[in-house]
Amino acid sequence: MSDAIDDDLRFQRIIEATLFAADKPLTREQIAEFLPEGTPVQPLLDALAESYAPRGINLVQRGGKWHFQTAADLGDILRRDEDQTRKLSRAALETLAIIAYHEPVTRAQIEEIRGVSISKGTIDVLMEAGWVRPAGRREVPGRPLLYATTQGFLVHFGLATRRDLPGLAELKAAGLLEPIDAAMNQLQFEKPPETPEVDETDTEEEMDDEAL
Amino acid sequence: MSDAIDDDLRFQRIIEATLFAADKPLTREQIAEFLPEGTPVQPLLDALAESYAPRGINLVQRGGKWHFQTAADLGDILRRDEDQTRKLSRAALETLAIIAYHEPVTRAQIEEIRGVSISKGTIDVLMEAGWVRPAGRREVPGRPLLYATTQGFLVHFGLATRRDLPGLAELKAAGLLEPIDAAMNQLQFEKPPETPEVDETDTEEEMDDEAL
Amino acid sequence: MTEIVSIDFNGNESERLNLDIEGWEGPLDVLLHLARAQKVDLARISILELVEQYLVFIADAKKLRLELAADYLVMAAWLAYLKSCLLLPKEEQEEPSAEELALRLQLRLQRLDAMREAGARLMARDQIGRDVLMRGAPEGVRVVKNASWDCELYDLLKAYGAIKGRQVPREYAVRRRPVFSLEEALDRLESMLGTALDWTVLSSFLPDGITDDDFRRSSVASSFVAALELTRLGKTELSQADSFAPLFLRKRQ
Repeated sequence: MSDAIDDDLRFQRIIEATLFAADKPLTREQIAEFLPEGTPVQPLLDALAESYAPRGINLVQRGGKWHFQTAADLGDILRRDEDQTRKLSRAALETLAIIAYHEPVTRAQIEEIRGVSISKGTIDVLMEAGWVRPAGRREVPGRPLLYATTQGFLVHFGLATRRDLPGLAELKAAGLLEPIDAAMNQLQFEKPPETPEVDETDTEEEMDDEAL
Repeated sequence: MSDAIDDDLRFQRIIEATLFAADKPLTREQIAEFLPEGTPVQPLLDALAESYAPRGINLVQRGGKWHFQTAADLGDILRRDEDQTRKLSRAALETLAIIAYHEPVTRAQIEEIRGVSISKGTIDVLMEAGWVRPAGRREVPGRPLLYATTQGFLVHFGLATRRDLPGLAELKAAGLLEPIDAAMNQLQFEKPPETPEVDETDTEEEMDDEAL
Repeated sequence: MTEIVSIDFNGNESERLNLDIEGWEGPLDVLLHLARAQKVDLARISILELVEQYLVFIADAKKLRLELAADYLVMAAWLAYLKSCLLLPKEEQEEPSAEELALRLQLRLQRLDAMREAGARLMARDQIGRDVLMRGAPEGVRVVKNASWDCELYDLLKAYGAIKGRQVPREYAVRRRPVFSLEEALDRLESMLGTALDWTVLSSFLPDGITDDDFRRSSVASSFVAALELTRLGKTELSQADSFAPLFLRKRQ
């Protein structure tokens, strides 16, 4: 008798681990594949569902498939943010890197280093993320705005100071300097630098790759 | 009294739901944001971890962050694909071990221990895996970049803190983590150290196992 | 070169070691392997025996006409030196003593061994994705506002590396450094040799009134090469009493 209870516990453990790690709901048959042949799965699932019922995680069955989900009554507390793990667009990432390494820089300087023009939206995204700030103006004709990184940037990237950024030689040693060929291939997907200062018209391509 | 118990259960439900739904490990502070202000989170986490310990899913702490994972003893049953984890080259594995046990270290120190120079890709591979990060610079001539392990490293290898590195205490006690010059000086303390080799091998921040 | 080399260390068939030269990670790796073959605690290995084994390894590899990387040969030379020092009576040894050098080598081997062991133990742990699995399909929760961008330092560095890597090669204007060309040196030497009859020190052929250090270095180098060239052509003779002694030059008699 106590052996049977031991077995039940062991099988329940396997079932909960399986469902936890699965990337989609599983049918009873799929679950059975992780258990010794002939194990009656249904009673185990029922018992497991019952034991999880009062908890913050529930085991539920929908359309013949089983999965774990957070308890429905906690939904409000756990309200999730749809665009929570947005990736930075390549344009934004490169712009951020250039600002970090060359700050303070003007937009024209960034474009010169990148070799591609950047849209206004790109810097806006970085400012919104709290990583880049305007840092005065350069005293040359036109008095262009300068950009620099923020304290939040250092915190996010775990840097004590900007001087902690690896230098070119170190990037090279770490294998991070891409050879020109590979990089050129990528570059072909981007627009060639157009006549500068046409803010309004160069936005589409840069803007749409920041969404997931 | 029974109110307090109710509260504890309610908070535990929230914590388990939060950690369950989270797509990466969370710090105590991040968890606290889902609870009423001033709720003592640590005892709740400890109780929850204890209640999950015998189950197929465990609540664990790695480098100050918490997450759920499947129980290690079920690994054989749950393992699906033959070789999901990339195999590290011997050079990369040794480099990782040296960084983990000596951190923070410079590239030169790694090469000194291994007796060969590190090829370009080695540290890159470890950084890409998310196990190694640049960790400031050593304030000696040339200001070489330092490398250290990440929280992701602790997660991957199931270490609560760096102190849990296998054999760390014995290696330390045996002096095997000390630079050779220091060890030589100790071994020959009957002979006064004539050329006082100034080894700037700092050990201050090596046990820094706080989360990033 | 994937050839497997079979080397017999102890003249004993059962102790045969198969060595694949390409598989080694440098001389220290070979030494550690040999040291472990002594089957004692690394703290008690016989360095003399180890040196002997390494030298045999190198000699055999050479016999098999394998190309050995320079660092293997450098290590061999150093070990041969260490061996001769170890065999000397203690009072004749120079500082640092042979014992000290041997001890250093031993400590290095212990450290490498410790890290190799540590790496193995690390890999033996329950690893995420292999032994332990994370949640397969997390719903995701709202965590912290500033974590809304998924961007690591690594991404940033890689981006900068990519920018730098693809930059179109620019035209470089190299600042001309003060140089005394080989042609000038040849001309100067040849013309001056006509007047100098006997051995003359090479430095006296240098251009007059040099103030710039770079230019002096360049002049010395060019004049030296010019002297070699003229000697090769049979126009001059060179003489030097000792290493680093002044170099003398004269017209071939």
